[in-house]
Amino acid sequence: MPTDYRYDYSRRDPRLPPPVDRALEHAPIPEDVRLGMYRKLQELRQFGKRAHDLFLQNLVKGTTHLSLGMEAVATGFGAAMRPGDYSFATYRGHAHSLARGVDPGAALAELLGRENGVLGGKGGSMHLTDVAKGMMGSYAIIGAHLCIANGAAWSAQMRGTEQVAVAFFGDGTTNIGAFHEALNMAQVWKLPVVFVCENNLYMEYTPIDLVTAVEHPAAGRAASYGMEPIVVDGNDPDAVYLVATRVLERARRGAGPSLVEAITYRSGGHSRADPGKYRPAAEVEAWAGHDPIPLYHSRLLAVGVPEATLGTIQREVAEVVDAATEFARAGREPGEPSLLTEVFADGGSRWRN
Amino acid sequence: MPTDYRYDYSRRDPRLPPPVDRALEHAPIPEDVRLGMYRKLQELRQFGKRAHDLFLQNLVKGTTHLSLGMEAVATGFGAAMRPGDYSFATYRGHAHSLARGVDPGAALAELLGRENGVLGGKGGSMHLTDVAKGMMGSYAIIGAHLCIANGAAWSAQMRGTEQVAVAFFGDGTTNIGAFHEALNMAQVWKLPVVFVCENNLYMEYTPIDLVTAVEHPAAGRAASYGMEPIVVDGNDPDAVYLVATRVLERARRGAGPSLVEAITYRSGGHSRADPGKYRPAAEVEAWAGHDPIPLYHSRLLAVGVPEATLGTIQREVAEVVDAATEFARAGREPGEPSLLTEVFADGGSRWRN
Amino acid sequence: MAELTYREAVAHGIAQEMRRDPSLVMLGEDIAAAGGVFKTTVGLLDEFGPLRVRDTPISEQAIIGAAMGAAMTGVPVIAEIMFSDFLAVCWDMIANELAKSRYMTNGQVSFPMVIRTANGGGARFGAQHSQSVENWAMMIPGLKVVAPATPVDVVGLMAASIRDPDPVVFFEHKSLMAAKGTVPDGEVVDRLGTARVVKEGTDLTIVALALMVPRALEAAARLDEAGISAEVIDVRSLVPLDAQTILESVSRTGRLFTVEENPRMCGWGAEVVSIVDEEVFWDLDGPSIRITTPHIPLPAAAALEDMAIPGVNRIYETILKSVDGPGEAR
Amino acid sequence: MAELTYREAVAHGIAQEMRRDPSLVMLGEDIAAAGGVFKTTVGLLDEFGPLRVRDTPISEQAIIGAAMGAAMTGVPVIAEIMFSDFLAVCWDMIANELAKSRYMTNGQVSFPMVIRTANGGGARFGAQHSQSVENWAMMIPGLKVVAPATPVDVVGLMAASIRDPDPVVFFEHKSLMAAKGTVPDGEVVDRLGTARVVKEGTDLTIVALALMVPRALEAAARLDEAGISAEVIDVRSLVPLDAQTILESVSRTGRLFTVEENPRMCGWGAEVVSIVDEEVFWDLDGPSIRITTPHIPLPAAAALEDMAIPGVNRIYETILKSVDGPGEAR
Ligand SMILES: Cc1ncc(C[n+]2csc(CCOP(=O)(O)OP(=O)(O)O)c2C)c(N)n1
Ligand SMILES: Cc1ncc(C[n+]2csc(CCOP(=O)(O)OP(=O)(O)O)c2C)c(N)n1
Ligand SMILES: [Mg+2]
Ligand SMILES: [Mg+2]
Repeated sequence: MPTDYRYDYSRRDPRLPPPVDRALEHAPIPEDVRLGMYRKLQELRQFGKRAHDLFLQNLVKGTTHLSLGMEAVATGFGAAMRPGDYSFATYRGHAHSLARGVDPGAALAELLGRENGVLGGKGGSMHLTDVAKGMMGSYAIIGAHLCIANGAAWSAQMRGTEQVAVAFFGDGTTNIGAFHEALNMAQVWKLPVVFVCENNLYMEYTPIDLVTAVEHPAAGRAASYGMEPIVVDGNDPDAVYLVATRVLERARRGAGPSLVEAITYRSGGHSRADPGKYRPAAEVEAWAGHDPIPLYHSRLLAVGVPEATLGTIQREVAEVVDAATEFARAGREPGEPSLLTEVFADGGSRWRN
Repeated sequence: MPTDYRYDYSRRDPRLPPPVDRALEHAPIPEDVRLGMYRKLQELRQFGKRAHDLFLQNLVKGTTHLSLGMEAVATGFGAAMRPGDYSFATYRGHAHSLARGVDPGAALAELLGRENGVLGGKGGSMHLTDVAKGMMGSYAIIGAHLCIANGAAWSAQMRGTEQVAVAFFGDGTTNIGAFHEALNMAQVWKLPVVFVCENNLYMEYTPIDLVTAVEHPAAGRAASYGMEPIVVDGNDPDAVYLVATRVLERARRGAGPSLVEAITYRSGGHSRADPGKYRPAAEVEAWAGHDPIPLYHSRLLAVGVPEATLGTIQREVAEVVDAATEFARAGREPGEPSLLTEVFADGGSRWRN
Repeated sequence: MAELTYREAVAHGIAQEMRRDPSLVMLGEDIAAAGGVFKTTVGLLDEFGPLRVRDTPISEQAIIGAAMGAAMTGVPVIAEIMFSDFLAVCWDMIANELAKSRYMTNGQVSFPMVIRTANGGGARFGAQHSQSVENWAMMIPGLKVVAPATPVDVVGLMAASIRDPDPVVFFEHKSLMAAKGTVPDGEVVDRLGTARVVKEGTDLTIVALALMVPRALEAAARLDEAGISAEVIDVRSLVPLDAQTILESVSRTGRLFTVEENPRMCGWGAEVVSIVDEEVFWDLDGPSIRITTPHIPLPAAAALEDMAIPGVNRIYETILKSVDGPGEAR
Repeated sequence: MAELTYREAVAHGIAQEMRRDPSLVMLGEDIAAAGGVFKTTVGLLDEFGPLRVRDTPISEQAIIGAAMGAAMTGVPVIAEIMFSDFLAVCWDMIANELAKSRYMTNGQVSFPMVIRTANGGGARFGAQHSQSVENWAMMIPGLKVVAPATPVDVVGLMAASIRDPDPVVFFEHKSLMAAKGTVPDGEVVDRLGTARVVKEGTDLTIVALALMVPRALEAAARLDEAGISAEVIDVRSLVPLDAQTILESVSRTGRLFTVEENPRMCGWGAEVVSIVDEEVFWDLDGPSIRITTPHIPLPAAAALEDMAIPGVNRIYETILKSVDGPGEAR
């Protein structure tokens, strides 16, 4: 039986990006916030590219999942969140970590499996965590962290702190059971939690629409949980920032959870050295034309930021990422002692006397 | 801290049954089908009461979950299904088993843990199964069987047999992850499967509305799976039969899955000797006035069936249930040999040489 | 001193700790208004109110996730999973997330939480509501595992589990719910990782857990009559494991028998045998014997279930045969 | 005779069976168009088409359920769970439904299905993508459990698993994917429940599984040089377990060493030790020793992961020390 052409996913009709919303030029976003977002975008992009290079140099072992092309979601939310808020991410968690202020050097060192990594090398690329920064963890098995984010939100609710928990996840994650359980409980308990689906159109190598009963994997399910269906251009930092501000405020004042679907696209592969060939060339190309960095660059020029300011930011970030790389490469391999630490809260791993 | 009155669930506002739909008197349902449904209703009711008596006599050990008051759902679907169709039920599976023609004696013997039980005593009250009758099992852990029903439907689709799989489950089951996974996959694969939620307003001892984000635990989620929201009076056999006929036909012709929410009520407790005291008295009373048996009795009289015909059916069923009881009580306790059989397909349980 | 049932001891132990620590909360299906399907949480809603004792939807993954997220942000939690069989429904949350997150984050997160669950057979509930799954938890690094056999141990080990900064899976045995015992007045706090010699003996050591403890004791009494002096150890806590108490006893008696309710393969007793074998082999006077449920799902019928789970007779006969057996003669 | 990698052997074995049985189907995440994330199913979509080789949503419970429902209605199925760690996400389906339904229904339903999954460490994926969880499956009555170490065993045991009328959990080791070996032309069909003596020896017996087999062999070669003759057994199938081959070997050599990739507690090796202890105790010349990953989650960093998982050196040193040790002197 010859394979139906539809199973060569690269030959399907391309799914195109939305047009840039020019009206956002007039959005009420202070310039310092915008410049901060531009800096963050640059940091996430340059960090991601560096991680990719180091992977190709075989310095990042195992696997790594980059957010190249998807940086605006982490950026917009990162800018809207408060320091005490909680972030929960997937294996694709570098951008979300940096967006909360995790040190790029410690993050890169973790990818390299070094002792000076943010997890001492024990967690690796898929598990970046920095509790001091509100980055409560990157979880590599689909679904669980939505439930855990609920718990952090429940705790904030009980402690009356106005903290909000935000869980980031992919389109593919909307089809796992834990998604359903988490969203229902969040609404029933009116938890201060925001669920952010980064819909990059692919669940690994499979187009999301081929495995999902509705067009919008997240927004199309919002009504099941008494939530508003929210779809946003995930490549536009301003658009994301505005939505983030709104849903965070809602959560903070006790009005309950929200579900946001941010449409975006990976410019690279799913992980490691995946060339992403299962995607139509026209699609990859169209989304390259909707990349958040040139998009936001133009936006800032349009609202009057001088080109030179942006150039300076780019160069400053480049220095930061170079320094981070130095820091990471200079780290030692973790040694025997740390192997058996931190299984239990006494610091060790003793399971018997 | 004194407990909020809302946590004495028996003091909440009662949730009332829908009015009887008198128009259904004119539904195009042949009289023999109606008389068959009346007989089945009687069988399910009398069987349920007998099981309850035997439980109180300590002859049914462990636990048992009855469908008293809820018989019209199993009856309506049972009448609409074809012999080759597949049924999948929960621990509350007696009615669904009998509705597919499982022998009441073998079912009762199983409840009594006897060798002549339909499972030889190995499964017990929560696991009634009779593959020869299309009763593909009763599953006691919430959620799983919706996924398994998909598989039977997938198999029918591949084999091109026009069989349909029907999964029955409670309102509480709509909040578990497997529900979500099953419904999504069913729609994506256009499986000939029907999901039937028996919404009896309670998840065990907790009112379903207190733990569910939407008013209709099933129908309120249908849109998430590209399905039509269907709510039916689950205490009216004709209403259930009509809906069942429609969704089964839809599945059979390849148009895909459906989700039906049948509103009903347990007249008794959740399991064992639960008196169901967590429910408002007015609610219990109102639903007693909407019991499927008097409802259908009146319906049949209204459409011209003589009282005597119904009386005869009742008595015939009473004899069947008495004979079933005799059969069950006469069964022997299963013996040592059967303990170690049927773990594996060779009939035994050897896990080593 | 009060005489409590095992079931009452659960609520008693929880109440003691909720009074002590006002931040301690609990959640689970039907635990609040209904007091739990095993009536182990009766009275807690009334005393501590609906914000600290919460009914949940049937969403075990969400339950464990809520507990984890709260615990890692400073709120200690008791989560109930109604039957231990249902741990399977949220096994990813427990085995992959809860157990591993501290290690993966190099100690950045802590989970002061207890997962309580009704475990074990004897209630004629059939294969999906009767399992003894202590080994499921024991095999996952990062979890602590407790299974008390008496009311006083329920209270003391519950307190210890709640005060422990690590996640503890706390197995309450369904067939012990009605068992009675005295519990001292005032605060009762025990220690995890301590086994108890519940009967001293010199000829052989029986290691048992939960429901198997009273059965082992009864078998030991009959062995006494037969002139065989059996020591009986109640393991109480599988992780941390009090290996010293077991090793010391077996070194002295020279023989080990485990009594396990779980189906045989990879039960906790296998681990105990392998530790004993590795560490005190030269003190052994004969093979270590495991008395377990056969490697089958549990049947529902009373007659069958009673044959499956180790009973006093089987324990007694197995031991008697083994110490009289041809091995010894050699 | 063809030289195949372990990874190619998977597709080769499946293709052999899909050609034989036109009703056999498979499903899983990214198995069709992408050929699997480990490239173990490359070419199957092209040969057998999208109706027999299906990509699924990320819905592991629905995947196992679909396989179960199809299998019980006469369609044999191969289901892939991408990483064995994810078995936890659908553990209820596997441990409570799939494994128990035949028994509970007294044999009314059969599940001719295979759950394939990538297992084990060494790939620096960290704690949630690296576990060796053969014991998770072994401890559940009703499941069969297979873990091949070589390409030819992948093909032969895959065929045997597919033809077996019971559910088989088939563990494919991530760190063996690139290993090469010859596979005979024509149909290759092996038998479940047969271990293989991969190296004969007289002084002691090493029992190993999957990735631990080549390491045990290498350690045994070094022991040979040190004048110690080790027999190495590749268990291949944990359920059914070829206890005879193990017992016969240990009876002959007098010493047992298990090499397990799993964290220590309740590993398959504990079960093997307990069987050996119970049945051939009097033939033992010293303690049985288990060489395992410590009881910790697996770390991601290469340096740490290599310390955690038993390597040739650790196997060699442990055995050397143990056979020279004070015990022997006694
Ligand atoms: C429960 C589970 N199943 C499968 C996987 C393997 N897996 C890792 S990433 C991925 C695709 C996820 O897609 P999506 O949620 O869209 O996130 P994206 O990678 O696109 O950001 C899959 C299937 C997993 N990690 N967890
Ligand atoms: C996964 C799981 N969690 C909890 C239970 C315990 N339990 C048995 S019945 C029940 C309530 C089910 O409510 P619903 O789905 O409405 O069905 P009903 O009993 O009302 O028919 C619960 C919580 C279970 N069997 N499985
Ligand atoms: Mg995606
Ligand atoms: Mg209900």
